[in-house]
Amino acid sequence: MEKNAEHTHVHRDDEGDKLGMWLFIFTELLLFGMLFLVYAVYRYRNPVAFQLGGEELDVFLGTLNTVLLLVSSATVAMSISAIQKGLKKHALVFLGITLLIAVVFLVNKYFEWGAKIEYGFYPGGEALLELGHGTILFFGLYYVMTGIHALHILIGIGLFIYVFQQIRADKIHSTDYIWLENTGLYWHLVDLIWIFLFPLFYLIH
Amino acid sequence: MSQEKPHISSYRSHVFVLAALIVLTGISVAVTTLELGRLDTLVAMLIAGAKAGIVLVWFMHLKFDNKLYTIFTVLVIVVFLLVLYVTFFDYSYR
Amino acid sequence: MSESTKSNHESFLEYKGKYRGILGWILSTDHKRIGLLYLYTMLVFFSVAAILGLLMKIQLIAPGHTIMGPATYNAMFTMHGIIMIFIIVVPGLPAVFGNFFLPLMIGAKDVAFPKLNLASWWIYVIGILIVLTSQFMGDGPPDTGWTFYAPYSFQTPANIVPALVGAFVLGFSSILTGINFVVTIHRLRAPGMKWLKMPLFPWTLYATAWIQILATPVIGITLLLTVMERTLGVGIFDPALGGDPILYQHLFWIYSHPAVYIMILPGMGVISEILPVFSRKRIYGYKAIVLSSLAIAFVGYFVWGHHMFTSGMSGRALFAFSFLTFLVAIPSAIKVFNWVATMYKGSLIFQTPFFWAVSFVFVFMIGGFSGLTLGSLATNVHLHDTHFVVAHFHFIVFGGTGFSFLAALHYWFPKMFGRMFDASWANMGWLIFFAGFLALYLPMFYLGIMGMPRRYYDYLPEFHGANILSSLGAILMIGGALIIIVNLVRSSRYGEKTNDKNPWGGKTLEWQADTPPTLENWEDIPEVTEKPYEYK
Amino acid sequence: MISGASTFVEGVNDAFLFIMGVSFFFLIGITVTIIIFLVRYNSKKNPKPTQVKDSVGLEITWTIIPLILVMGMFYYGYVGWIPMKRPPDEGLVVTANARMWSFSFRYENGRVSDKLYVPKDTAVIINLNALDVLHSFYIPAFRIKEDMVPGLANNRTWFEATKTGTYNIFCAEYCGLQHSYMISEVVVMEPEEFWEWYEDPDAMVEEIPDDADPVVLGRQIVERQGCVACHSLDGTTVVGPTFKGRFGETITVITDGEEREVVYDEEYVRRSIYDPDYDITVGFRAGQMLSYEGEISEQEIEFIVEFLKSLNE
Repeated sequence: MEKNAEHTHVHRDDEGDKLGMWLFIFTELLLFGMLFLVYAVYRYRNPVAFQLGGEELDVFLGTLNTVLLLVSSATVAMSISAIQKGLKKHALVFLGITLLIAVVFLVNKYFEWGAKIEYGFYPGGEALLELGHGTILFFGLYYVMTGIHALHILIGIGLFIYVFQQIRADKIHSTDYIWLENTGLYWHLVDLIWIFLFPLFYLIH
Repeated sequence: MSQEKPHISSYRSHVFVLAALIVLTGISVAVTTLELGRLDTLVAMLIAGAKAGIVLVWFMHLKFDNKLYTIFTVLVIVVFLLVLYVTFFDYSYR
Repeated sequence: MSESTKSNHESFLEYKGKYRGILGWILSTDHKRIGLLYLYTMLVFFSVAAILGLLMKIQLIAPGHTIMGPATYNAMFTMHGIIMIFIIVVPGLPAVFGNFFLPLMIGAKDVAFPKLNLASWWIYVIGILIVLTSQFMGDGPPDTGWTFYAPYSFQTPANIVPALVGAFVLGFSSILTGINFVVTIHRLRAPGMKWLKMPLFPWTLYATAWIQILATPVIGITLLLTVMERTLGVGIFDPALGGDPILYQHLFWIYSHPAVYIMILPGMGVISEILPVFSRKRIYGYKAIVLSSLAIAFVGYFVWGHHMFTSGMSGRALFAFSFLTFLVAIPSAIKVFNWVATMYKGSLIFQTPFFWAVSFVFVFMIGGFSGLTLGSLATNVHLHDTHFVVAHFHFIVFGGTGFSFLAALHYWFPKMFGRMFDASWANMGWLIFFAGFLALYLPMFYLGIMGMPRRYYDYLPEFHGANILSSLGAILMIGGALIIIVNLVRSSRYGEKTNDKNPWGGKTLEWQADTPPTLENWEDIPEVTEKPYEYK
Repeated sequence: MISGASTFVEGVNDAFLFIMGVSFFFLIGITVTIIIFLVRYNSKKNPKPTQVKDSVGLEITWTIIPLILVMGMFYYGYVGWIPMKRPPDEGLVVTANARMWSFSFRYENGRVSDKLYVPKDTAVIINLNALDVLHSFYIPAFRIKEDMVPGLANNRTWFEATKTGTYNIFCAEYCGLQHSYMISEVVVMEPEEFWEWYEDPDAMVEEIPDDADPVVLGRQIVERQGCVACHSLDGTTVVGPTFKGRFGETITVITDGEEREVVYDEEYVRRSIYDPDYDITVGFRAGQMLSYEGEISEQEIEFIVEFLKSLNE
């Protein structure tokens, strides 16, 4: 804390910090929840268009990204275990892998989006506007939902970089690792959302 | 500040959980090649729900943490599902 | 450490921290200073929005063009709504009195995350600034009404996007405050303060904070989708691209109905604090009030559809929403009965906060009863989107939240500023304000029943009589508000100094702290043994 | 409540009176109780408070009684509302089109009117269409209101008028600048009179001179289609450019992003009605007006042109 006359007793409450993180996760769940609600309503109203839209997406890339995210979730969980045991090196390695996977995920996303945008399949794009209403809605939702998800990945990358440096500087260690733990919770949330996005957009035909 | 001793999960358990998740993903992908019709959505959502449950319970530590988090999480999911349900009072009967 | 112990003898108004002057306030992580920052910000914007409201009422004093054209009028009611809802009443009681008194009432030194708390205020200010830019940029101020209904909000040339983004940012501030309060209440209650020994204002803040956490993201994503629709051409709600404008309304009200409880629940908490103190009696039905607060927060989440009874929803949905709406009326009724029972056989002390509290009960009842008429399907069809609705929600939001805000301000004024307000001016202000309030809004019920739609710049001659009364009432009420504000602002600087820890004889913890409280509130955190409000 | 003139009035009024009755009973009862307490227990008269124990029985009582009462309110509201949702199979079908900021009503025989003419004691089913943004079809005297939602199929309402006379139709959903002027009327006629009006191919709205002056006809079309909501006849600027003194002038417009000069002639008028965004008069915005193709015929445009010419004098 700053050397400020205010709040000189350094108040540390890991359990409180974690509770705060969970509450934030609930906020995020409701935020994405509403997107799922919009999706559900439009899918219900345009079943055929959504089915055809889904077939346009690359199942292989989607599956690859799903597995990547699952692995990264496991590695971030392992890095927490490592820090709890005081294994700084392990923690850094696991965190590094997680960070790398997050970047790879975004690169995949870039190619996936890029290919579609090239065809004019983007919101307001001419190729898309020629198609039916249901398809416009499907791709609108596809870009919005995966886009907001990708934004969360970006934020996650930022958090990982910060936490990585904190561990290296021994600011995060076996008795004070709430930052890592909360970052992990956040990353699992990102994974959780993707677990639902994946079948909704890529799989259900 | 007195802190309870935290539960430390082993690497091995994480690997097991990960394996289960990947297997479920595989099943989910495989199932779509079958022609299940309307059941398709239901099966996909059930598998996704199971995966989400695994992530929540093991990766997010609900199993070992304060029960409060579990209660809140369930409550939030119930609120969301109820909102979804009530919304469809409109769309199903329009 | 020694420096801090020293500073803990000075009041929070006076201590010198790392920063001096204004910086010592806008960079302070002290919950009390942040509470006052919110108070001052709101005072400024409340004045702006109240003047907009007054100008609108003056425009409506006679049919036709009186003082402004329709474009100005539409921009004014939009801005009045955005400021009043997103900047004043939604943050209102939690941000000002929650920040200031929650830690004091539960015996904590601060909220759980002081820095986040300061960040909330900054986000709030940034949100306000973004909203304000909509007035001065692009193709004119927003003219959609604060509801931003699709598809008009995509079609109007006006400058909607900053207003949407600003409201989104304000929502963030609200969520962070909510998270802060829930964690504070879970983790920082004084030793011995079991859940059922917690005073009622923190209880209502707790229920409110949960709504803030679970409902605000809904409006966040809705506004964001609207922004994307307007700027990127994504098809979500636009019927021209296959979207459903009614879905926008669903999402909007999934937040905005619970938001009404964000506004009113803390108000109910304040009244539950004031009535026992000025009756010298234990609150009647403590557990019933706690339970009904939680019930309101929960059931209130599923009644949003009653804002959409004539929107084109399915009949089945109307039936369900009407039924749930009537259920949510019950917890409010229980509260009113308990408040009245609290006064029974009490020793009632007639002072300004008590006047505000009692008049709150009265106007809140009118607001609630008119809500029943709107919850019923047959009558709603006639009254929906008329002035009846305008009257109803002003009785709830202004009569409810506004009256309780002023009640809280007078009640806690000595604790906050270490000075006493001038009671005779305060009472006169209350009387004029109360009379003006009734004269302003009661005729609107009549207008609505006669069929005058809301958001009307001009009206047919048959509606003239009641509009004159209403407009005169507005002038009277603004006069009352002016007296109240001038009196309080003056008293906060020049009022009679007091160090009396407990001027009203309250039993809750904040009255055991110094007046005004010191930086960290307590030398030693108090131990709680009794229930709150234990008058003998 | 205001006078009513449809079969729904009774159900709505009953619900209203029941809710109001219960509300007033409790409002007055509680207020009087509070006043009695204020007098009896004020600290001067009653310096020592008496503590009262909470009573679970009492809490349950004042939970159950209001619960029963509100269920009664719900029931009355439901009963009064259910006929509104169940239009009969047979009846006069009218399509109501709403656009910023006017209503127009199209009958099954092709008749178009800016006022809604209906027969007494006959079910009238209104198909609700909105062409641009949300509007709401509100007739206070009939106790009906239903939003008109662009893109929403099968959106309709119905009523059966019980008294002849003229009643207001308001747009109750905010729809932009001239929302408060989006007012029309419903004229309830004796059935014979109505069918005469309905089947008479020559009769236009209200008294039509037999010699049918094209200027008069043009003015009627302009008013019926609601053009004057945006285009003034007296030279003031509302939303679009005024009609006064424009015909035959050379004006500057923007076409495809390029400024150019055109003559305000019959061709220009036709294009502006059928394809409003083709030429945009400098100083105004595109996208404010929808095409009237199918709503205004070529013949009618000729009348409108005559009318516009007359505004130059």
